[in-house]
Amino acid sequence: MHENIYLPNLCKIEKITDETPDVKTFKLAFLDESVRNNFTYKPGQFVELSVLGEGEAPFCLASSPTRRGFIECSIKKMGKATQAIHDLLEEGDVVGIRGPYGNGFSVEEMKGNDLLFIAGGIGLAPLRSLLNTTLDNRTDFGKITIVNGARTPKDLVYKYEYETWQKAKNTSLHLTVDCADESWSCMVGVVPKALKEIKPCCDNAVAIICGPPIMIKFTLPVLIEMGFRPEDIVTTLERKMQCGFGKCGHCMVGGIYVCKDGPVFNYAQIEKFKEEF
Amino acid sequence: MNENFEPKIIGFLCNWCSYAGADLAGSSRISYPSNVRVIRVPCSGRVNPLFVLRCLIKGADGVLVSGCHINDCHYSEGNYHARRRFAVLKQLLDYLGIDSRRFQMSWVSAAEGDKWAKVVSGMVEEIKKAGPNKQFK
Amino acid sequence: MIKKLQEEVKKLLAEKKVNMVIGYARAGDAINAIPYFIANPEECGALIWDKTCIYNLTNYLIDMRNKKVGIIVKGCDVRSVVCLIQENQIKKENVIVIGLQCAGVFDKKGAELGAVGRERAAKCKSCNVHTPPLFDILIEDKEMNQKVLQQEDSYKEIREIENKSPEERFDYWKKELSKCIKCYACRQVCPLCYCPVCVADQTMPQWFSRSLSLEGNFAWNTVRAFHLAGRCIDCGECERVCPMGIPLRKINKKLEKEVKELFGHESGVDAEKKPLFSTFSKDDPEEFIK
Amino acid sequence: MKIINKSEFLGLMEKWISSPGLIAPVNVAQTFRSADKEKNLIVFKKIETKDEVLADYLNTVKPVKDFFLPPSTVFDYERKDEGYNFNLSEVDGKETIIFGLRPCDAKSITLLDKVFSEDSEYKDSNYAKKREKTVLVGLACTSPDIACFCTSMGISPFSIAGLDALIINFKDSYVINTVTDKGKNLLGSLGKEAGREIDEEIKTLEESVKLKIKKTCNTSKNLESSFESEEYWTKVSNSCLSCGVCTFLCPSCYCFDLSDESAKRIRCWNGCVFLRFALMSSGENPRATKKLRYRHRVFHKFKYFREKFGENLCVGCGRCIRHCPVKIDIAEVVNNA
Repeated sequence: MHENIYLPNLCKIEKITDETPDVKTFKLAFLDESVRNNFTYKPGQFVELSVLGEGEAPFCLASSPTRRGFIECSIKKMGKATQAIHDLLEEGDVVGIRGPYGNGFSVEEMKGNDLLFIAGGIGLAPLRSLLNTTLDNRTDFGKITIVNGARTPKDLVYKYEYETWQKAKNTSLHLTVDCADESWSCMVGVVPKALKEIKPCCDNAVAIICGPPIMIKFTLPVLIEMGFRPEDIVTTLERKMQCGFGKCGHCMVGGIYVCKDGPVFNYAQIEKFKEEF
Repeated sequence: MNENFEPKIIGFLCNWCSYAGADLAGSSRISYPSNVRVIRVPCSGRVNPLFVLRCLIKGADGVLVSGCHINDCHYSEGNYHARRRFAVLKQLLDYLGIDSRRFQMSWVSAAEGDKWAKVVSGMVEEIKKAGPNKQFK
Repeated sequence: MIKKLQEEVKKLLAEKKVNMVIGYARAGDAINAIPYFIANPEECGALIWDKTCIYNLTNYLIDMRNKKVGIIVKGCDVRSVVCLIQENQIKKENVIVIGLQCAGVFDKKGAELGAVGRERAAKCKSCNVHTPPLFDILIEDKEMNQKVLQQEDSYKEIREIENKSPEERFDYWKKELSKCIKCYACRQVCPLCYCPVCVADQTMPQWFSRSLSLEGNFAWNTVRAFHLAGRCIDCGECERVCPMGIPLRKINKKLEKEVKELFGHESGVDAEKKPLFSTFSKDDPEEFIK
Repeated sequence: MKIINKSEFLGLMEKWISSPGLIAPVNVAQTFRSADKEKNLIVFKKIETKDEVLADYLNTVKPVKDFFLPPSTVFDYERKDEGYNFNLSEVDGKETIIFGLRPCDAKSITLLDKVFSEDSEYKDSNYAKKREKTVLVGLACTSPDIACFCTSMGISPFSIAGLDALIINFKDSYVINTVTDKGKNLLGSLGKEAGREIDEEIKTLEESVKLKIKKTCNTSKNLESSFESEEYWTKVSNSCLSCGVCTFLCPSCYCFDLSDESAKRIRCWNGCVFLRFALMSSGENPRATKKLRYRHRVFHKFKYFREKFGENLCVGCGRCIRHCPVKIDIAEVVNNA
C-alpha cells in the first residue's frame, strides 16, 4: 500500500473476454513484482479501477484469491469511467488499481454450511469469486446450489464456466432468463419464481444474493418464507463509491460507510438501516 | 510579437457553404495560411457557444465560425439563430476581458473560395497581433 | 397591508383553489424572513411582508409543476414567473400570482440585521416594476403611491467596467472569479436555472474543469451568465447568495443591456413573446460578421 | 498565562511573515456587492505586509479546513513507455503559522483529525504532514453574533481545544495562553507572567462573552425518534435549495469528490445536500429528495459521527446559518426534532 492513499498501483491488461455486448472481463496483472506477490484479498472485496485521464470506478474482484498471480474484474458499460474502459482499453494497456477495499464475504463462517448462490446479471461476478474459492476447497462446504438469472440468454456471464460448475461435486446449477429466445432450454422467469420451483432447503444453509436492487427486493421475502434466517442471507449493497476507504461520504447509508463497513451485509444488519436501501 | 508565433485557430465551418467554399479555395490552388483547424458542422446554427468558450479557455488562439449568407441557409434559419447567439457571446467575451479579435464570424458561400482565403489570412494577421492566448495558463 | 395579504391567502386556501401557498414568514431569530409553505388556512397568521422579504420565491415553482400553487411575489420576482410561462416550464392555470406593491427591500446586510433605514437593495434603486406587471390578486401599498420613487441609471457600474481596457477588465474579473468556490448557490437560487443536469455537472462530455482553477471558475461563471442572456430578470438573488461576494449581477446586467440594445428584447415582461434565442428577426445587427 | 503589550506582539508577527510564513484573516473585498456599503470578505490568506492582518472581525467566510483539506490536485502523471509515472503534489512540509482562527475552527480541526490523521489504516499523508508543520495560534472571540452557538457544542469563545496557543485581546495588551509544546516553543519565552488577578479578569471576560451567545442547540436530544416523521423533515427542508453553501463553509464537513481530468486527479469539495451526490451511474439515487438529503446531513452531524467518534460533527460557528440563502437554522432544526 502506498503512503499516499489516493495513489493507484499499475496493472497490465493481459486478457479481455467479451461476456456480453456490454460486459467485458479484464484479466489484470500487477506490473510491480512485489505488489503482484503479496496482493491478497477476500472474495466479495472490490478495487477502484482507474483509466488514467478518464475516470475511476469501483469493481468487485471476480477472480478467486485461491488462483494467484492475477485478478479479474467484470465491467458493464454504464457511466463515464466504464465507457472509457470499454472503448479505449485493449490488451496490453495499463490501468490503475486501488484497493482491495470492503469487508468481503466471511468465508470462515460459511464453512460446513450448504450454500445457495443467487445472482442476477452482472451480480454473478462477486459470487464467482466466492464460488471458485469454495470449489477450490470443496470439502469444507456442504451442498452448493447456484441460481443465476439474467434478462435474456445473451446477458448470461461466464458461460464458459457453467460446465465446470455443473460437474463439480454435489453442486447444481439453475439458469433462468426473464425472456427466452428460441435457443433457450432451461427455466424462464424471474429469479424469485425460479427459487420457488427449486425450493432449496434452508436448514444449515447460507444464501448469498447479488444483483440489481429490484431483484434483491423481491427475492428476500421469498427466502424468508422458505425459512432462511435473516442472519443467513448475505448480500452486497450497491452504492456510489469514490474513495473506497470510508472518507468521501458518497456511499453512506445512515451512519455506515458501505465501502468500508460493507459492501457485504447480512439481511439482519440491513433491516436495522432505517434508510430504505 | 515574436515572429515565429503560429496561432492555432479553430474553424467551425458549415458543411453546405463555408466548407465547400474552403474546399473550392483549395481546389483552385488559392494559397492562404494553414492555421485554421477546420471542424465541419451541419450548420452555423449547430455551433454551441460552449464550443467557442471551451476552445478559448483551453488555449486556442482564435475561433472562427463561418456559415452561409443570410437566407442561403440549407436549413433556412440556422444562420439567423447563430447570428443572434454569437452577437451576444462576442459582447460577453469582450466584457470579461478576452480579446475580441480572438472570436470572429464570417459568411462564406460555396462559390467564394477567394473570400475564404481573405477571411483566414485577415484573421491570422489579427491574431498574430493579438499574440498567443496565455490568459488561462 | 399584511392583514389583507393574510385574508386573501386564507380565502384561497379555504376555497381549495390552491393546495399550497408560498410566502414569507418570520425566522426563528425574529429578524430575518424565511420562505414559508402554507397548506392549511389556519397558518396564514404567520405570513409577513416587509423590507426583509428579499427572496424570489418563484424558484420553488419548478419542483411543484403539477400542483396548483399560490405564490406571493414582488414586481421583480413576477417577471421570472412570466419567463417560466414563456418557456413552458409552468402552466399559468396552475399558478395563482399574489402580487405585492413593493417600494424596495433591504440589501443582504440590511435583511440580516433588520436595521430600519438600512440601504435599499441596488436592484430597487433602478426598479420600474413597483406594481407587479402580472398578478391575479394585487395587494396595494397605500403609503407607497405618494413616495416619489426616483430611478437611478441601472447601468452605471456596467459602463465603468466597459470603459476599462481589456487587460484591466480581465484582471478585474480574474480576481473576482478566482474567489468562486463552486458551491453553485447562484444556480440553485435562480428561478431560471432549472436544467435537470446542469452543464457544470455533466460528465459525458465534461465541458470544463471542476477544479477551482482559473479555467474552471471562468468557464462556469461565463456559461452561467450566457445561459441567462435575455432571460435574467435582475432579481439580484445570485449576487445576494454568493458567499464569496462575487458581483454576479454585473455580468447579467451587461448582457441585459446588450440584449436590449441589439434586439430590443426585455425579459419577463410579456408572456406571449417568445424567448430571445428561440426566435430571430430579419434585421438583427451583423456588422461584426465579415 | 503570559501578558505582552500589543506593539511587541505585532512586531513579533512581522518576524513570522518572513521566517516560517504567516497565514491570517484578511479582508479581500474589492467590490463586495455592487451596493453594499460595508465591503468585507474575510478569508485566510498568506500575509505579505503586516498591516493586512485584521484586528476585529467576526470570523472568516471560508473555514481553516480550506488550508488542511484544500480543493486541489492529488497527483498528475505522464505516460512512460511501460505505464505512467506519477508526481504527487506532496505537501512541501514548510513550517507555517496560522494566526487569528477562532476557537470554533480550531475545535473542528480536532474533529477532522479523527477522520484523516488518526485513522491508522487509511491515513491521509498530506493532511497529517500539514497538521504537523502548522502552528495554530487562535484569537479569542469577543463579539459573537446571533448565529453563533459554540457554547452548546462543548466549547467556548475562549476554549483552547485544537489550538497550539490562544491570544486574548485584553484591554491594551495581549494575553498568551500556550497549550501545546509547538505553541510553547513559538511563544513560550514571551511576555511576563500575567498573575492571578489578570487570570480572574480573563475568566469574567470569558463569562461575559459567553452570555452574549443566546442561541442554544440541544444535542443531548435523541434524534432517533424523529427519523421516521416524514412531515417534520419535509417542513424543515422545504425551502432548502440543495446548494453547497452550508457544506462548503462548514469547518467540520469533510466530504469530497475525486475526479480525473486530462492529466491529473483532483480532489474537490462535495456535499451530501447536492442532488447528484449519491446518484449512481445506474440512475438510481438513494437520496433523491431534499428531505432525505437534509435529514442525512443533520443525522451525520448530530448522531452518526457521535456514535463513531464520541463527539458531534458541529462546532456551532454559525456559518451555515449566517450564509444560508434561505436562512435555514440547523440549531432550531435539532431543537425541534
